[in-house]
Amino acid sequence: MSTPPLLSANKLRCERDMRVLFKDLSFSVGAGECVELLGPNGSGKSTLLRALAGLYPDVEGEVSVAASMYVGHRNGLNVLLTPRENLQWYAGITGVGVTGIDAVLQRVGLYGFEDSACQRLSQGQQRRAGLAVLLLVDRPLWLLDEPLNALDTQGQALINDLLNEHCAANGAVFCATHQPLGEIATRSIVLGGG
Amino acid sequence: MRSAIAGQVISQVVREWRTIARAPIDVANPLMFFFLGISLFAIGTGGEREGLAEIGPAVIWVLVLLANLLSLDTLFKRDHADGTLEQLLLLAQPVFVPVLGKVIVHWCFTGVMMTLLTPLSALVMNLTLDQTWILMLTLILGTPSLSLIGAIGAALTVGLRSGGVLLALVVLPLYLPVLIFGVSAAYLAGDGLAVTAQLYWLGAIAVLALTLAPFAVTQALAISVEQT
Amino acid sequence: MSFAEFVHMGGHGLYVWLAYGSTIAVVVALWLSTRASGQRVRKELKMGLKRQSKV
Amino acid sequence: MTIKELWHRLGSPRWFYQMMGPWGTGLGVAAALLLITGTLWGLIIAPPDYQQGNSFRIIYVHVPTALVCQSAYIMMGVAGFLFLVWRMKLADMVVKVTVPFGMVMTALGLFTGSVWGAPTWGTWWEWDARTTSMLVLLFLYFGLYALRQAIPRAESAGRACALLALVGVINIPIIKYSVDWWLTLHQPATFTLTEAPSMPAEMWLPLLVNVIGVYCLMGAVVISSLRTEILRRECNTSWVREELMGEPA
Repeated sequence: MSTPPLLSANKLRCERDMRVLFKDLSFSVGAGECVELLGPNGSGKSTLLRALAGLYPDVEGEVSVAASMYVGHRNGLNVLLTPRENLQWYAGITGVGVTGIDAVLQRVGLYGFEDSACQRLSQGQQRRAGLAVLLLVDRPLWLLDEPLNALDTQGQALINDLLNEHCAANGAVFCATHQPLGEIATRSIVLGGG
Repeated sequence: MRSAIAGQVISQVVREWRTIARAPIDVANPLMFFFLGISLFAIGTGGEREGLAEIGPAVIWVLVLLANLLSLDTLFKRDHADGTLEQLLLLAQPVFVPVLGKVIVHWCFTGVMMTLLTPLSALVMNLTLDQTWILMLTLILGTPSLSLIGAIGAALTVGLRSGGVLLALVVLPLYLPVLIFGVSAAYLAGDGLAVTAQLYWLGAIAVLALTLAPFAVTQALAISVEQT
Repeated sequence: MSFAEFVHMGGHGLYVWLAYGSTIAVVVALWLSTRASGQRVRKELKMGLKRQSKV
Repeated sequence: MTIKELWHRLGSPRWFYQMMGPWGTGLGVAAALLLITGTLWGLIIAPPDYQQGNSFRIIYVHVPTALVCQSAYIMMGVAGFLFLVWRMKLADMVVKVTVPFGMVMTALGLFTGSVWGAPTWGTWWEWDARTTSMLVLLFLYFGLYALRQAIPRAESAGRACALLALVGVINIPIIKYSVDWWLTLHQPATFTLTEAPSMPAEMWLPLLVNVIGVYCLMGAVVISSLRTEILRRECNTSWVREELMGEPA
């Protein structure tokens, strides 16, 4: 891997409510890699992801993160607006063009639902709309927190395709999940019982 | 760079405008509260016209303060719940620009709305034309700082259970200077005295709030987001 | 100046003693509570450490 | 000890804990001595005011508390700034520890102010500019206290309170000016409490002694609460274990 890793963490330590979630945690994710983060509930998966995304500052240790895109448990959608309007907002605040919105919405299988309010879409469809932002705002590193839940089989197939395409295009994925991703995960890190 | 910032503000304002258009009740409630409060005071003083004119400006200003306080929830609560607030903090560069866009839209639907309706409330409160005019002037100058300072309180308390009362306790003491200059201007105008000093002060506070508040709001949002 | 006059304070005795009494009470209470909370926290931590060393 | 070295040292709570031990007790003793002499001096030796008679003696308790509660808030504002910008853990503890002290002193200042107002102005509560701005200061302290309780996580609560303290300290002069201007304009300037007429020396000397005494009290209380807070937060470090276990007291 000639290119520098997109994400490298050295001796991370996190203590929350007097409990040490993880310590001396070091790893790095290079371009083209899809690393899955496994571990029981409450083992600090979400906390680690949020810390890497920059939302949670109380993690000690050195971290260097390339431009990343974080998708958490919540979809990051205003349910009053339509998927198109949500993506227009995302395009506005990040400065990327609005031209790609239709193509992205079709890619995640929301053809025909672009202009109905998100609150009328199903859970799976809202999850897909949330993931559409990943394609619109093209950033090399994806930090995903449980992308598979609330998705039917085609949805999970869609996730696999998106991850493969992203890794193939020299992107990287760091994904916390309950069910292992199976063959597309190049490596997996397990957070201990703490 | 300039177009990027303009693009951010426009897209944020358009988004807020659409959200409010889809759920106007969030904005209508504070205005209803404002007029309900005015009629309560009018009924409370037995509708006797001199008494009302005496307390009119103070009542209107205090109710504007409280209505603004009630409407602060609509600023961040929805975005905090559905995760867009996190995305805003992560993706927008610089962050305070869309935040400022949100506060401007909030001001339009609370401060400006109540200022435009002042003739109506002044009529109910039996104020002179001069007082009404000065009252509107002080409101249009004072309400921006209310929204800006209020946004700091809203951002600090957005994720908390006891948000409402805490927000009032945190924000109302900081509203005091605006209230004082607003009310005193209306009373002095009633006696036909000059009010330029008050207007200068209101303008100065508004400019101070405009320059400092967005950064405090962004910092407060980062603190609230880290707790979920 | 006899003691009675001193207490009477020329008619303002009530106010002066109310103010001074409350101040002295608050200052002493503040000092005691600061010391007490210090000792309580130290005792709790020591107990915690003792339990840890036993485990 | 250059400033830079002091700054670096202040970053480590352990250094503060050990160095400030003697300072805490020293200030405590100084506060006790100063306050006792100042109070007795003001009560017995200082002459009564020609206008107010003996009720004037309340100035020796009211003014010091009124001053210290404002300085405590300004200290919190500065500590808040240090914590937010340079992430100094000590500064967060200063903000957390000073709130109860400031609140108690403000309430005390308000109470003694209204007790003094009773004989002087004939009413227990007068909307004078000073009492009002102290009342607003009390609300600012309540706001900080309530925010600290409302946020479960200690680190977030620290940052939120640091920010609110900073915002508060920027607003204090504006609030003070607008209240002073509005309430003194609103009713004729009665006898102002703090800027008493140029007092003869034997009148303001006890006042000065008490003011210094109250500031020493603030130093003592803040330092000793800080040391307790440091132990609580660093409880699983080795130096704390050695500090607690080694010291049988």
